[in-house]
Amino acid sequence: MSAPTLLIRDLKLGFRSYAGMLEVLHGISLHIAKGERVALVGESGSGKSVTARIVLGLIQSLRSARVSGLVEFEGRDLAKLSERERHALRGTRMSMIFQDPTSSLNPVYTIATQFHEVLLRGSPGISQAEARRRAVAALDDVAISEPERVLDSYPFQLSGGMNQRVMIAMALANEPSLLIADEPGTALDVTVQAQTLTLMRDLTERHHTAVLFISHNLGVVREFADRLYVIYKGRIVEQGPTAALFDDPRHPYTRALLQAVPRITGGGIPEIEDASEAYFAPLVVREGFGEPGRAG
Amino acid sequence: VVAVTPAAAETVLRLDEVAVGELDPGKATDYADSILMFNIYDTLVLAAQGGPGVVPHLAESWETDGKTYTFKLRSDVKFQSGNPLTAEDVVFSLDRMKALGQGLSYLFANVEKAEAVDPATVRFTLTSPYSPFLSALLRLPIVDKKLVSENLGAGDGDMKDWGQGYLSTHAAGSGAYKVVSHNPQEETVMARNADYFLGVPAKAPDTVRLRYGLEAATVRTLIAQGEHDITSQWLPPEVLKALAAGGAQLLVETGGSGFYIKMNTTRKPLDDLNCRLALTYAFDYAAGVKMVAITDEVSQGSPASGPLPAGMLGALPASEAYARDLDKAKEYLAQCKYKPEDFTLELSWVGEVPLEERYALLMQANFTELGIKSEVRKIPWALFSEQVTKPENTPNISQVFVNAVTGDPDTLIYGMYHSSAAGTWQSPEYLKDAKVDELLDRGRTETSDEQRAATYTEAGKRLKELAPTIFAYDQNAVFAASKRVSVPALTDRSKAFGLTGMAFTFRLMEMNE
Amino acid sequence: MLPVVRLLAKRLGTSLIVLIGVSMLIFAIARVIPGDPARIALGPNASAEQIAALRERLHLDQPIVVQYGHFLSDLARGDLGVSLYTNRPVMTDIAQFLPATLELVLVSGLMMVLIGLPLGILSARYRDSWIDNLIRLVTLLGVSAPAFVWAVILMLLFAYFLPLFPIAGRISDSFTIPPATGFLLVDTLIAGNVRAFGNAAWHIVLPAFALALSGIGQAARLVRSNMVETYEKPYIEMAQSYGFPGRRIARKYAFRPSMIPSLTIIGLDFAAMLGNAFLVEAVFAWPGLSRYGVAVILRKDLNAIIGTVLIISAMFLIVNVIVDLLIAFINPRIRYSQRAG
Amino acid sequence: MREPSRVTRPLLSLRSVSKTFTTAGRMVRAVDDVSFDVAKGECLAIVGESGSGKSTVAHMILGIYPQSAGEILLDGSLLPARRALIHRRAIQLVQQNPLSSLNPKRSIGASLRLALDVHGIGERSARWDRVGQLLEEVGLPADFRSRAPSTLSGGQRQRVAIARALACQSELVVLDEPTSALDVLVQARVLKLLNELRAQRGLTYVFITHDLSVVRNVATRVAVFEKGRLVELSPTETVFTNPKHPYTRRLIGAVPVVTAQEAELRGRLMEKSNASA
Amino acid sequence: MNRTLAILLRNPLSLLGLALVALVVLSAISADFITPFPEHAGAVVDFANFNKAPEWPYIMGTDLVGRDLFTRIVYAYRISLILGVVVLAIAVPIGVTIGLVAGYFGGWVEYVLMRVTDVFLSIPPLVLAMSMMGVLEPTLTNGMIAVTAMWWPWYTRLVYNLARSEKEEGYVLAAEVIGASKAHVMFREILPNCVPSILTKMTLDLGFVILIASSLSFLGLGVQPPTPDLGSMVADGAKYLPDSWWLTVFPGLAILVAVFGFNLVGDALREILGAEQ
Ligand SMILES: Nc1ncnc2c1ncn2[C@@H]1O[C@H](COP(=O)(O)OP(=O)(O)OP(=O)(O)O)[C@@H](O)[C@H]1O
Ligand SMILES: Nc1ncnc2c1ncn2[C@@H]1O[C@H](COP(=O)(O)OP(=O)(O)OP(=O)(O)O)[C@@H](O)[C@H]1O
Ligand SMILES: [Mg+2]
Ligand SMILES: [Mg+2]
Repeated sequence: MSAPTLLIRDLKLGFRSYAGMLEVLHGISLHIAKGERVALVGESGSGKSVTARIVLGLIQSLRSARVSGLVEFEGRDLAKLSERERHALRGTRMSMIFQDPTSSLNPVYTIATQFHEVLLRGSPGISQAEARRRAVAALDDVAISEPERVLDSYPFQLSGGMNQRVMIAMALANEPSLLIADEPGTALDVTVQAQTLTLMRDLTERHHTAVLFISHNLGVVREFADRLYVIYKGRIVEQGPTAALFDDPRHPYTRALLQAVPRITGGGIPEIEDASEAYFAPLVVREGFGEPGRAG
Repeated sequence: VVAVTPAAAETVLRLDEVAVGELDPGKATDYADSILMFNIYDTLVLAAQGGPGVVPHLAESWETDGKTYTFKLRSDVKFQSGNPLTAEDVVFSLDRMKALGQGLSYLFANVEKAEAVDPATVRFTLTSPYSPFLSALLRLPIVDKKLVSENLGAGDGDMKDWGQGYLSTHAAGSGAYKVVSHNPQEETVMARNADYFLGVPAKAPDTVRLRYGLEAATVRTLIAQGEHDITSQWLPPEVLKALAAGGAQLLVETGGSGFYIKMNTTRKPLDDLNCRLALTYAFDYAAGVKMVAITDEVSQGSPASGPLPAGMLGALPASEAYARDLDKAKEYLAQCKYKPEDFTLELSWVGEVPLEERYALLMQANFTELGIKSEVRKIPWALFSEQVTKPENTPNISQVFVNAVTGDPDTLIYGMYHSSAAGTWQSPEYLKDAKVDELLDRGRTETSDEQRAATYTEAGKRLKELAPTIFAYDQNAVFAASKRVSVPALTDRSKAFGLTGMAFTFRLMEMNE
Repeated sequence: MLPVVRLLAKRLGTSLIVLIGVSMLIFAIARVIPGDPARIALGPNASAEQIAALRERLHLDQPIVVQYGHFLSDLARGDLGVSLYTNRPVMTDIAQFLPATLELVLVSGLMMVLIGLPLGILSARYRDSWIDNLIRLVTLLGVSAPAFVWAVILMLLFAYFLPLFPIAGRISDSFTIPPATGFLLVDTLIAGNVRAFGNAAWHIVLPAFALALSGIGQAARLVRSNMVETYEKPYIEMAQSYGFPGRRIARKYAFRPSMIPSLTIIGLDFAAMLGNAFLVEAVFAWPGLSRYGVAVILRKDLNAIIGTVLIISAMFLIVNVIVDLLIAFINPRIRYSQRAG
Repeated sequence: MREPSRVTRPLLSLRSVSKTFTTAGRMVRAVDDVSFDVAKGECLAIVGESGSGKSTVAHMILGIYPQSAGEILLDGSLLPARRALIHRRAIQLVQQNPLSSLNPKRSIGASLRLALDVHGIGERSARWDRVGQLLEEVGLPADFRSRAPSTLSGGQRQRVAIARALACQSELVVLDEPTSALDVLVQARVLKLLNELRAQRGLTYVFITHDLSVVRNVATRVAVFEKGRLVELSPTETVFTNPKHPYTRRLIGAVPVVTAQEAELRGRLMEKSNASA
Repeated sequence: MNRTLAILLRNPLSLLGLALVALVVLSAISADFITPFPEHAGAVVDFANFNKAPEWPYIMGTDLVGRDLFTRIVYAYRISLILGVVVLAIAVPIGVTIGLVAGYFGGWVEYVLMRVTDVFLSIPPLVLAMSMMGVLEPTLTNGMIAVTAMWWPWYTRLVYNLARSEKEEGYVLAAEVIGASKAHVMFREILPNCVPSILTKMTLDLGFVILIASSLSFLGLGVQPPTPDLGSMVADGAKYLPDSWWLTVFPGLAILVAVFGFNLVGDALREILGAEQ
């Protein structure tokens, strides 16, 4: 079996600050196989976004950050790659979708300009006309009905849902093998968010893209991911296939999390602790779903 | 081998003045204006060189009975426009001066009328005998009537604006230099008038650039770099010193003006004669003169003997100059009806003349030794000339430089001390003294120079008794100049004019290149 | 582009209102405070009748509101009265002196943009590095002394001790350039005299740099801080996640949006040069409007004061309108917005 | 679920209320001819997608800006456009964003005390103690009084905001998305607290949210807004068993769910909607 | 406090700024003790020692009437600081109040106030102060009035912008809903949130007021002799360049040092208080 698209082992992250070292990640491990959709769930501030940014190599360049542990992309240790090689992966082999589509697109350039820029990453020297042609096709893919008009628009002239689709189209334009989605669409309407998820699901399935899907919304995760990791204050507390984990949460934190979600079937609001010692209980590993390279 | 004559190399004289030169001759008052006027326009008479008095110029000769003056004009004079200069133009020039009522027009207040007897004869009729009239004519530049009439701007009456708009930027004279360009903030460029009726000597500069408003430091450097020729007289002594040390020549003009420290005689405490005398003796004259000394020989000031600078008609002998005498000062102060602890003197100085600040500080220090408190106030000129119009607003002590605009003592001290002239920048003393008035009036009507000299000497003595003014020093205008230029009128006593500014007659200067 | 036209119209309208306000303010300042312009105009030796006559001619004997009315009607005819300083119509003076000031200010503005902005970008891109610290130190020094101190220091260093640059004026005497636009840098080119152009350029370097120094500092500091802020924006992270090169991100992705908040203030700084030019022109004997302004203020030359201040604030307002348009050009949100402003 | 008693007079009534905003010549009809009653003691949920006019209704109820048309009655009497102090006291608000709803530069206590001071509630000297009590009522220690908002977590801040709404002792509280900025665990705690307070004090809520699963668990009735119009107003049970309006069904269909039963319920409703379409 | 210190220590520039400001302020305060010739701050002439290049005991040389330049510079700091403090003490409250009112009230109040502010802003500061000083008598008091007249609008503008954005914050809405008075909302709720920005601007401005005041005196419109003033020293000294360079260079550097110090501190403050421009 080939190497997983993404492999993270014992990743630690700390930020230096005037108050001393602030440990954010306490050694997390996860992996994503080719074409797999994996979710990372946890409360706000638990370290989801920083994990994603480490994968992209954005944190490493911060002077205040201290990163240790292994991050392998398609079998290559990112730490061993030169800055140049790491750079070359971004936007080509891996790309990212952000939470708020409208503020993630540059406000002063048209979609066409930005799309061109993105395509240049995958196909250096691509002409404007060719880029436009490909952009139109990509926008068609994400079910945008008037791609030409959208291309000539500025982000603020489009609805959040449209921008979201543009972002997805851009992220997939260079056919990356890893797509990171950091809470995509939580800034949008419920209905738009639902459409976005369906769309992303279809597209990644079609392109066999591996996805790291970050969210704090368990409902969304359940609809999207094959497998999920639950993270609590910088530690992975439980992982496993989506259905299994939702049916049979084993870690106290996962259980609390699931319980706390109000049900549309009713049943009132349960009494749950929002913080508890029990949540620091050790990682729950399911049989057959251990991290590669580790016993299990 | 024929020596290569610099036919192509035209000579340029560059000089500067602090104030902007006023081109309109009817409005000319200050030094810069005078320089322009004396070169662009001609007058009926010229100041004599090497002594007081006037000599013929446009006028070949004249006759007078004290009240009427009849002048015979030269017939070979043409304006720069090509129009001939006639008696009509003289009449026009006087009328214009009086109609504008600006500048030095007050000099002609008692001229009843001027008439052209024939094209070459002009007659002035005065309301009363006025002996300084001839020297006043030094301030009546003759304007090209025809040219001005062709260029009248909007205005009421026959003569509309009397050509004010035109003459503020154009010349209409007969002088040895023509105006090439005039930018009030930069310079006036003049070029020699080849058709000048007296001819312009070859050594005189071809082009003259009169620059305005240069900073002292700038002038200093330009001279040092050989890019400037004559400085203004307003440079601080230190700068002149530096220039002289750097090899510049020093040009000196004496006898026309003085530096006066004026006391407001209407307000406490200087309405008391003893108090004024106390200050007169407390002032450190020697330090004052030393402050403006430039070299051992040359100074911007020399000890004053009284109101009239040495060399002027009726000036007191140098032996009568004041010196500091603290004991005397204390004596007078003791007799003063005010006690030093009861008042604070305002020592004003005009913001445009930084040198005055030092004198204010000197006085402050001097007076402190008598136990007199004082505060120094800097006043911009505009505000100063406004304040002095009311005795109650006039500072206790003001400092002014005054010059005799025609070279005649009358034009220096009448305006300062005659009671009818009180309340101008020249007369912030508000002196009211019958005897002084009488003497000054007499000086105007007497015709013989001896009589007049005696009268003015007496006036000087009386003024020293009354002590309205601390006669700080006789002012010498000192100019630093490059070696490229010779100005005989400023270096050779026998060629010096009895009128300040006339030394800057460019045609009499020589370029040494 | 209709919204831009509407924006322009609206801005010009507001500017006009402000300009009228300025005229009232400056008129009031000039007239209400004691001091008799007629006396100053006529000089120290004028008689009381002459003064009274002039007062009447200048409407000074009438209530201030009436005077203001006269002023406005004269202004409408392009008549700002006669300067007591130069004895010429104030309009003539302004027409003659404004180009020199504008030339100086424009060259300074150019320096501010060409030096200040790159410094700011560099500083933001390498923030907290030694480059950043050095640039911050230097730019802060730049804003820490008034233009006249810089003028004096530069003159001392580069004109006196090291005579590399001329110390006064706009061009050497030896050149006679027929006036066309009043901008010597332009007129010399029109005249086809390259040496004269070089000479004029050589004259403008020091004064323009002295004037520009604080603007350069301000611009760099402003661009830096706004860019640092922009660097926190999600779209920068997005650009980074696509692996665009750092230089490109700085120049294209971070700089341009960060100019939107910066421009207003840079515009103000640029316009402030009109005011600061007063000091520099005085030091370098630059025959501009600002130097004229100082001269007329010291002489209480009311017409000229009012005229100069009005022109300067009109320039100021024009600069701001231009800045607004520039912002609209950079910021599509304004360009396409239904609600202008 | 208590049925609202129809015999008593409604606490709050909106009669044909509309709101039109005009921005630079463009008219936005944010709320269009909306009428509903809120009975004493009930929790009326207002749901709808973004921009459907939910907040605008809340703001009009609170008198932050006046309605363009229609009238609002509190306890049977007309509420004027310019609210007097008593009106202000009668209706309180809990906002969505707990971060911005507390002044970062004032202590928790000062923010709470403002309500007491403005309405002259209690003795001046006793107010500080009252602030402590209020905090305790929402499950926070009294000594949080002197803390700055930035030292509190989101959930704690939202409790403070609730305490502030309680301080005026008003009967009607408008909650504009009070939990949407919170984590699920914290959200559960806050919702629990709100439920308890309503029961204990007989409060009446107008509860604005876009989260239908929350609605299901707290509301007695649901008002569904679409583009400024009230498209459905039914008891909560009815909405989730038999939604009438297709838009309501669409909303329910978009809810992400975590359990199989939920998925089943959602599927059922979606089928209906497809069938009716 | 910890954080403040950490930021200060982390950045050597801030430390330098603090040191410079402390140096300037302390020397101004203790001028009587640290200067060799305290009497030279007043009307003293010593023609025996005039125009001397720097040499002991005149470490910065003497001026044209023989006064010690170092002494005069230290005393000039005193005047500059007093001037700066007085101007800001008057201008800031005026500007802030107008800005708050305009920003918070909006509507025609905003329009009128901001147009008036624009009028003052559109005349470059120096021009405005100069034209006022041109017609007023040049005294320290009038200088302060003129500088104050041109200074308040900048605070109006700053606070106006801040107030307009703070007005949208939830805590303002919360206070309004409770029924707090407009004055309370402006001065107790909004103002504290503007304070960091105002404070930062004030430190920066202290430097700029010194600059403007010295620019005015450079033009001969300011403090009266013999009171020492940095701007006039530079201006007067400039006439004697390059020979008596110390007359301009030292006062010029003195301005630079003081303003630089204040600007560094302002920068540090901006970082500490997290205030944006
Ligand atoms: N550049 C940084 N410097 C210092 N601390 C940081 C930095 N970036 C993130 N952190 C801290 O790391 C922790 C994890 O942040 P992260 O953004 O990964 O959280 P998250 O799980 O994505 O939360 P959310 O759901 O709110 O997005 C937080 O406590 C955050 O404050
Ligand atoms: N002050 C205002 N000026 C102009 N338009 C406004 C204003 N407030 C709201 N609107 C408009 O009114 C409509 C309804 O807005 P409202 O805030 O009530 O929606 P909402 O249902 O609360 O949405 P969300 O879920 O995003 O909070 C929107 O189109 C909005 O743009
Ligand atoms: Mg995150
Ligand atoms: Mg809302």
